[in-house]
Amino acid sequence: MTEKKIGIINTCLPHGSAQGRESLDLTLALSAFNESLSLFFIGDGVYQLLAGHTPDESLQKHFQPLFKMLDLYDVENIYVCEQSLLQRVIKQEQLLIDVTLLNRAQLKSKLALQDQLLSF
Amino acid sequence: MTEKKIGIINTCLPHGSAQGRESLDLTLALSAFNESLSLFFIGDGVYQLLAGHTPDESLQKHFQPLFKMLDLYDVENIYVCEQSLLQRVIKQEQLLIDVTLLNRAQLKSKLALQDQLLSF
Amino acid sequence: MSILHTVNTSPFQTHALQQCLSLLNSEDCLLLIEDAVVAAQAQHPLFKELSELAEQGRLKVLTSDLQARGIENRIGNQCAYADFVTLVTEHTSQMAW
Amino acid sequence: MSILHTVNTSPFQTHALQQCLSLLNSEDCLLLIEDAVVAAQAQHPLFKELSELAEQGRLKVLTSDLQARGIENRIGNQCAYADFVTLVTEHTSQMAW
Amino acid sequence: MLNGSLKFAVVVSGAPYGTQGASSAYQFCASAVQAGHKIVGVFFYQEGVLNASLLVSPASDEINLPSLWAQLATAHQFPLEVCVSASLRRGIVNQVEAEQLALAQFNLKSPFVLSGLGQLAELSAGADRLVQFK
Amino acid sequence: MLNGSLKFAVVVSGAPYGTQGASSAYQFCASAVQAGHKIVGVFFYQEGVLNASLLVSPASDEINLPSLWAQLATAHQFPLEVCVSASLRRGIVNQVEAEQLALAQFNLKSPFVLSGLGQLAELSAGADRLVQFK
Repeated sequence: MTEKKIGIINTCLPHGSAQGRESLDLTLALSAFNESLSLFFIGDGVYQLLAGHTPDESLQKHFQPLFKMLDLYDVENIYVCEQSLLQRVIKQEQLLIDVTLLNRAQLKSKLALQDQLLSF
Repeated sequence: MTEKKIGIINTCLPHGSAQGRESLDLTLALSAFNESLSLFFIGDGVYQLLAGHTPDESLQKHFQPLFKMLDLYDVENIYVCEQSLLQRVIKQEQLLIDVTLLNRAQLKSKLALQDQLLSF
Repeated sequence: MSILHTVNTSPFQTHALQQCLSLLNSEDCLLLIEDAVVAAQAQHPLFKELSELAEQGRLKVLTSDLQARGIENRIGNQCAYADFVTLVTEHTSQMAW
Repeated sequence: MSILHTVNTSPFQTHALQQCLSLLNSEDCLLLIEDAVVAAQAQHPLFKELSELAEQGRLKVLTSDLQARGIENRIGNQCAYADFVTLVTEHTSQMAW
Repeated sequence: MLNGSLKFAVVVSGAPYGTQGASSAYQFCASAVQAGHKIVGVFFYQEGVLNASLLVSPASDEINLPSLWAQLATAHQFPLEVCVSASLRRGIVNQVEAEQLALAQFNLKSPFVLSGLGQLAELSAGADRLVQFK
Repeated sequence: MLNGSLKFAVVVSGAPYGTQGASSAYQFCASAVQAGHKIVGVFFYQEGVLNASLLVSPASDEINLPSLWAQLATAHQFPLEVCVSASLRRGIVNQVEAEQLALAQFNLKSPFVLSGLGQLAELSAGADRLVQFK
């Protein structure tokens, strides 16, 4: 049995909900068991990767540094929606980690390749 | 001290969340202590009043009959957004109880008259 | 390889339906559940796009959630939970918006 | 008699901001908190309407929620929780969208 | 009261974890008392009742919102009222209710108290401002 | 297996009360087993962990979702796995964790079990289909 391709889709802003933090927890944990993970950041999900979160004053957990662990854990398929960045006036250089930008058509193709999807 | 005018604003569909049910619980309870309640149904909130909910098969509580209690409890200021009904192809005759339709400008004026607001 | 997309929020409340439609592949199917069933009844900006999907047989609406809210779908095929299960078996993956 | 409207969700995720703006009285004030602070930074369909509100001094943005997300507001006055408390005292009522 | 201080009633509808609203409510209350205002009470409704759980156990580098509420309320002597019917549906139970329901455990944290919606009416009547957090 | 029956893993991210997702997930699971499919396990994450509470006590005319899950899982012999880290943050604690955290009470209902995210990886690997409910 070949390993299943799992796509993890992030659509929410950080801190207003725990979606981003719990998606990252799950990603890091799954990476120990599955080497075919792909992460997608679409819509407001791109804010997860915008460098410079300082959530201490709003009493939220500062989980952004954990994104640096993705590289150590060999999670390399990190896809960001190009259009979502444009709409939010965010440049690729402002992102915390290396990512692959995809347009709408490319995103659709990549999503279709996954065996299982989890969204946050 | 004159009694405070409390506006209770309903914006959600029934059953997908407990907003409608818990708003109605709160309204009926407050009505025993405050005779200056006004209810507002705007946006998807108008579906709360659309007659004919049958939520048993979806395992949700059938709270719609409790709307009939509003009259018994002398809650008479029940305002529904006219535009929201139009958009949802709902006629006033399809509503479970007697209500007053308000246009956008009238709604704004009524909301401004309240001393306290609670939204669901 | 095709995806069953499930949307559970109203197009008047969230942008989930819009985001879903913008990433729908031509083989994918859309199932409206919970509060999203109103998208098959009300007049909203995405109704035309949904209607086209319905004409292709790619729009499903959960019956019990329509009934719970006392509404009837104007577009899409009604389906029961048993059909929902079958839809999952017929697609590679499922995406919960 | 005026209302302090608080919105806590992103205009890309929900229609709360749009609904709020459609019911805003000319004396009312809008405070963006939590995820809604992005409305003062990103390019979205309601940005122009928000800008007009900002020019009238009726748009506030909670600083700690901007900082949490690493963004800067392009419109509206930043405010701290102490200012939020003052805003509540200056208005008759508050509406949480 | 001096320099225009007001009485606030606060309604919390959001859970202590998962969404930010309850944490925003806590910060608002802390700022209000610091500015010299009085909190007449905080009413926990809907998912907000989960703020009253004794069993919330975050990691050591995270805030414990139920504990923060308890400290603030004790220091500034305001009640933390938790809607009993919203609580039972969501698994928040005090010792008395647990006995009546024949449950061997309970989880309501002190000084949170279970109370009815009438208590919200009382807070509303006694407050100059009502503020809601979702 | 006969007539194309498949193995399902189900992820539940929604609370048992307040939003409908967990109830939808339960109905999906009940229909799946009725159609002859196998549930390899249900994984409760985020607000979903609240489905595992022993203390959820709805009125008699309402469903008790934790009890319904327990019955379905027992009848069809599939595990109800509850993410331990998501649980502790939200006040869901079993007896062992309660002792370690020096809590006098606990609230995890049987046969729900606290487990790690590795368990989700195992369910995912062993399933033909993964379905998520929010």
